[in-house]
Amino acid sequence: MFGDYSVGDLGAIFAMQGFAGLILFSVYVLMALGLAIIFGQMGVINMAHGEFMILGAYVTWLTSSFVQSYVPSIFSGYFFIAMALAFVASGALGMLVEWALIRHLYKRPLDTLLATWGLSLILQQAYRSVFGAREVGVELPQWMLGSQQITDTIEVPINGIFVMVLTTLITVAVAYIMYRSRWGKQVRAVVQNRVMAGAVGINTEKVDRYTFGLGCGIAGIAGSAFTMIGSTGPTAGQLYIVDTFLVVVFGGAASLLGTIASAFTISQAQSTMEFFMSGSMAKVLTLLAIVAILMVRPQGLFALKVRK
Amino acid sequence: MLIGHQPQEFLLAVEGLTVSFDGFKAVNDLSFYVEENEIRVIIGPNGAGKTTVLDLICGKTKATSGAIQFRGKELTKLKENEIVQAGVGRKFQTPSIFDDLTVFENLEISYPRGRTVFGSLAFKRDDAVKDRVEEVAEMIFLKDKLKTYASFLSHGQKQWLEIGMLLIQDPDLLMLDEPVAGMSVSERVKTAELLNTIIKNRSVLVIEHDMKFVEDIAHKVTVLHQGKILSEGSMEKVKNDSKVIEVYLGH
Amino acid sequence: MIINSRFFNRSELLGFLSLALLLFLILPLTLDIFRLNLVAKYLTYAFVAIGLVICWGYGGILSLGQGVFFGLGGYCMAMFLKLEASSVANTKIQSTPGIPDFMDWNQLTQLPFFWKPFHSLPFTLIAILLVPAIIAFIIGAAMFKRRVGGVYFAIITQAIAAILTILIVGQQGYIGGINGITDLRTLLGWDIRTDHAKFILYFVEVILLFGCICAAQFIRLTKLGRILVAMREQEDRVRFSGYSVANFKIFAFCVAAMLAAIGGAMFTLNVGFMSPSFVGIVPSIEMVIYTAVGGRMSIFGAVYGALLVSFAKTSLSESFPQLWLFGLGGLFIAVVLFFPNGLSGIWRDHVQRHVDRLLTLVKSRKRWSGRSIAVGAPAE
Amino acid sequence: MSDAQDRGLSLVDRRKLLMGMAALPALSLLSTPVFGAGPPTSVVNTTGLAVTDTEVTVGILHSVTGTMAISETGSVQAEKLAIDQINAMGGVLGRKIKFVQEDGGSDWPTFAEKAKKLLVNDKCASVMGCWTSASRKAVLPVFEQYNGMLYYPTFYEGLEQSKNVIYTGQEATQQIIAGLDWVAKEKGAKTFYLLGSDYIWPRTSNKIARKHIENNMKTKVVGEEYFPLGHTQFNSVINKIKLTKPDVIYAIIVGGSNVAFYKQLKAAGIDLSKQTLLTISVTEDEIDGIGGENIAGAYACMKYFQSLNNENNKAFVTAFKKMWGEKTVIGDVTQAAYLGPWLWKATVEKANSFDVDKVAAASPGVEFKGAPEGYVRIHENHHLWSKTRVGRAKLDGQYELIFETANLVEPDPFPKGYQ
Repeated sequence: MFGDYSVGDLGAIFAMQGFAGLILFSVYVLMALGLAIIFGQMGVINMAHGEFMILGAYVTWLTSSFVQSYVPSIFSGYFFIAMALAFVASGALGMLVEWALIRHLYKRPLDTLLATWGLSLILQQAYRSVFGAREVGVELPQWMLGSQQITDTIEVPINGIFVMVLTTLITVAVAYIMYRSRWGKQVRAVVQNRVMAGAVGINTEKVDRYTFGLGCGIAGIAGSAFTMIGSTGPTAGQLYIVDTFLVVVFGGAASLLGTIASAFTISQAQSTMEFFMSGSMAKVLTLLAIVAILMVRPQGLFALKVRK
Repeated sequence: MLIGHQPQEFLLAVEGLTVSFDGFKAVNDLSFYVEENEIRVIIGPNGAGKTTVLDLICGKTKATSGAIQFRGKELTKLKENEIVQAGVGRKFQTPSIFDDLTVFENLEISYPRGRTVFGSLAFKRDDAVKDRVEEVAEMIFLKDKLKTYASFLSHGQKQWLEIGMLLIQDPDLLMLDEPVAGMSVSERVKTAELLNTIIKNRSVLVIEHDMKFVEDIAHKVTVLHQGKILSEGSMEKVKNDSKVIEVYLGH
Repeated sequence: MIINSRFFNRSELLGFLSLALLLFLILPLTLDIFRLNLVAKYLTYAFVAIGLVICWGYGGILSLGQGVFFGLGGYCMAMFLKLEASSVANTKIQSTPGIPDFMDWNQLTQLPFFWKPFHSLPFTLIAILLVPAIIAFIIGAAMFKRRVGGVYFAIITQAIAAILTILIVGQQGYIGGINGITDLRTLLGWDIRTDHAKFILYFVEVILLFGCICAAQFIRLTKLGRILVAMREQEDRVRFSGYSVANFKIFAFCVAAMLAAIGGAMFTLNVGFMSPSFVGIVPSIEMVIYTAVGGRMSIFGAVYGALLVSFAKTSLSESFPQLWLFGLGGLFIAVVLFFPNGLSGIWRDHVQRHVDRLLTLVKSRKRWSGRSIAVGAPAE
Repeated sequence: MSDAQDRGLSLVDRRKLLMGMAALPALSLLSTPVFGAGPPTSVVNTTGLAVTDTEVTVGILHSVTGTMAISETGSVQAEKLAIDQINAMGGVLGRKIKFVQEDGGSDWPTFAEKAKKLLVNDKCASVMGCWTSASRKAVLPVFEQYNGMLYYPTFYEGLEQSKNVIYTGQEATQQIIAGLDWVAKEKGAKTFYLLGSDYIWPRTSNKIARKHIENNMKTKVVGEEYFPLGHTQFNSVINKIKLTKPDVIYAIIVGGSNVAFYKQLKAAGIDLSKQTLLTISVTEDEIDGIGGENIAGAYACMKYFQSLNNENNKAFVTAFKKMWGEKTVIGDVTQAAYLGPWLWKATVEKANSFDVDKVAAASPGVEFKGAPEGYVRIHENHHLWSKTRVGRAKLDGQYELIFETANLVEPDPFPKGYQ
């Protein structure tokens, strides 16, 4: 297929394909970060993760409609407000869900899966009743559309760059919160020994609630960002759930670094294969490879060898 | 291998055993030998690697290097259930029994027959099984509790039940991890009595802190410290070892 | 194994008899054939639910990929029926007569090799059981030997369900794509679409269901059943009692897979087609929900759960199409939060006492002192 | 904010509105009609359908829940509008149309089950319904077995023909061939890149397109790709498109994937005013979700656009918006769904009977002059003769008509040379 093209053309295409892989990587990281916190740190299987993302997307849509109608002057920057609101909305809903549902189920991880699946059905129908069954189109400010010309032949989509930057910022923030801040220490203490953490004066309930809220809030930001590249509809969240779980599990559940490494591996594998074969087959092969590797190495890419 | 020139006189030969967890050597180049019908007690301060040694022998933890020979079989290459079938029984520190099954069923599961999938499907609760279960139940003071669900037993009774489950396996090497920990005084007396009956005619490896108890039963004592053997020999000898006094008995 | 008083304890006997009464007499006598056929469809999920009781309730292995096995069983059956429906006489208008219509539309000019054995009914029947069992064995052997369990197993089985769906949808020439295998007509020349046939198929299915109930009960009562319970609680203790835990898990998973496949095959017969929409993640999770609602520890509970949830789904979606997802979602949450043992738990905790007292009054017989979780048979 | 509330409210109010509509003739063509003046029931209903002297029951069978609810909502709305309008004009053979609505729940066996219920329990004289091919395939044996009449609105892959189904949308060749010919003539297109969601309709349509491109137009297909339903990452294929530089991107992507595809296409700097893109899967409904700014300039090939400038269509759009709100948009399938009740009415009146056999036999040749898309007629093969049109997407989410075939295109569900 490459016979008719000049070296320069091919180079440009490969460079752009590399960017495509990086964008996919950012998308995966953004999807999986919230889940990595909730699943990795708390052991809760949140099947409604996709619905928390879609909540963020709807909040973005509401913000864009509101800004357009009432304060069109700030439209070019509304997206940042929308992301903040999405974080708050999804995070608040997450904390509510933790309080009402999850906290009763910490000892039964498989049951969280069933309960959150029920939750996801309820949220989907709620979105459908409130926002309608059709997809909503989120209008973006002009500067976020189109692409950036890097050389004569290489163009990179601006929304892709935006997602990459956003992912980097959020990852750094999460890493800081989890590994540097006092609160992160408390979270990890609770993860390792709940009783002991409680005994040394950590309010474990509060830590749980905020951790879950943080994970859901990040899902909200992800959903908000995805309005740039994907669709916003009541059932769009379901599209993400399997991919997201696989990224987290493949990375080794308890490790943030693992999640990032796994997102990188999967995205590169998929975008490379997509280039050489049909999208459908690429997807099947990627999933199969992940499952096969997980069968050989169930602990995922990164796992600490601990004394059991 | 080193084992090559060892005659078959030892039941268990541990040689050069090392396990490291991310660089931390919980057990470091450990070697010791247990004879037939010997009762060996392992003592040592917390974190000395005592439980890890039992974990390594029974296959719960995989060794980084070294060899464990049991009746000429290399245990490090076997799976846990194969190690059990080879004749090694293990009691855990916390009672590990099946709460949702009755005492009878708990003991029956340990009965050494029908251990494969289809064997267990075809397993019949015949008189031999019933007799043996009742016999063991009597030894562990639970004869009148056969139909009780294990979750209703007291802590001490659970410990006895687990010992009974080992007994019914009839292992050649019995490994006990703190068998009297957390027991009331009266239970402790009864347990000592029980242990004294069951350790006959087999080799036993015990971890215990209760010195009185150790002195009562031990043929030989191994003192572990930081994954290595600090001292080994009779209780008398170990007690007078200055290194041991320093790290363990002294405080 | 003969059914004697020890095979079912009293409450199970009650469950058995009432279920038999319901399925053999009450429903066939009171429902028209349309509704009865719906019941037959619901009952196909009961097979899956019984399998999940063995594998999840007893063995503690939550599979979110039962749709895969349901689908495999259903597709095996559908392939046989489709070949029969695609006789040369029936498919004269095609460019290649004698092959299924969807192959013709996709320019296949001969039957793919893996379809050929499905001309034979005995082969099909064996394949319905064996294909899912083999796949379950491979998955199980790979995962359980490496001690992958719990959450990880659930997620990986879920991924397998997703993979199979994408594969089937993408292979429309070979397996019918998203439309599935449709327009199935006859079984060995017997028209399965008539009301009469639906009636007979219903009874065949119910008899098969009771066969599976008895098989599951048999497994439960053997030492294997007790080992599964033991394993769920103290996996290590079972291992250190000399059992290969992985083998037992593989067995439970294979049994569940085969039961799901029987359900799938019956689904194809009763509904008249099979499509990838029963293979994916959503139906797989729904199957788990049936079991959870009925009671993951109770074989009869699972059957009732499958019946009730499916019935609720149909009737709610008929009367309140906008609301039924709220109802269904709320049901899942309620069951998990408040009734972890499902309907059978409610029955046991709130109703059985009264029934027992009633029965004791009638027959003053020594009562078996039960414990709160009805596991295993009374020890002798 | 107010935007969202409008939508939320409008959903709640729709039912009320609908009830009101029955009393208030939408078109005010007649004063309140009196029902019961038609021929006696014993004559027009010999097979025990749900027909009384004053009423006739029909079924509406679409998904209002699940993933397909997005697409099927418009069809339900159009069918209800048509029924209201027919009732306002005096109904069918003097009988008022009553409808029973069932939810297919985006689940194919549920469709089969509900179809059976509509035919066996409710004895519906006809059913307007289904959207996806899979749901139609699932209900087809039911309609054949219980001898029902289905009016199916979606453009689809063809390869099917049934006595019991009237296909009011276009089959693949009608939709594809005229569009390809137009793009070859108008744009001088020589190379095509075919894209699709991975299921039967896009695959079959692309197959027909490929045959036409290669055998009849003697031009070239430079790539053909399929993506799982719901796929959201298209950057790789966009790079492949950049590499192969096709004259035409031929896209048959459906559902949520559409939104992702066009947004990413735009972001990748592919300017649809320069790069020709022809789609057969994006109606005005889908543009609502994609956003006009992301797809402006793309060409769509189908039989109807909301912007069609004729009297029928203007009246239809006005009535539709009056009933369902100003913001609703009308796509090709919605219009085809609107034809269902009208064609059925015309056929029943031609046959002077509600009996399915007579309706099926009378169908060929039935015309509907009031169709928003213009004149349509039922072919022998139960598909519609219709024009094929090419429209260009504008920023406001509407298509402007660029081209239409001079004559009605004959439906050919089993096209020779394309299989």
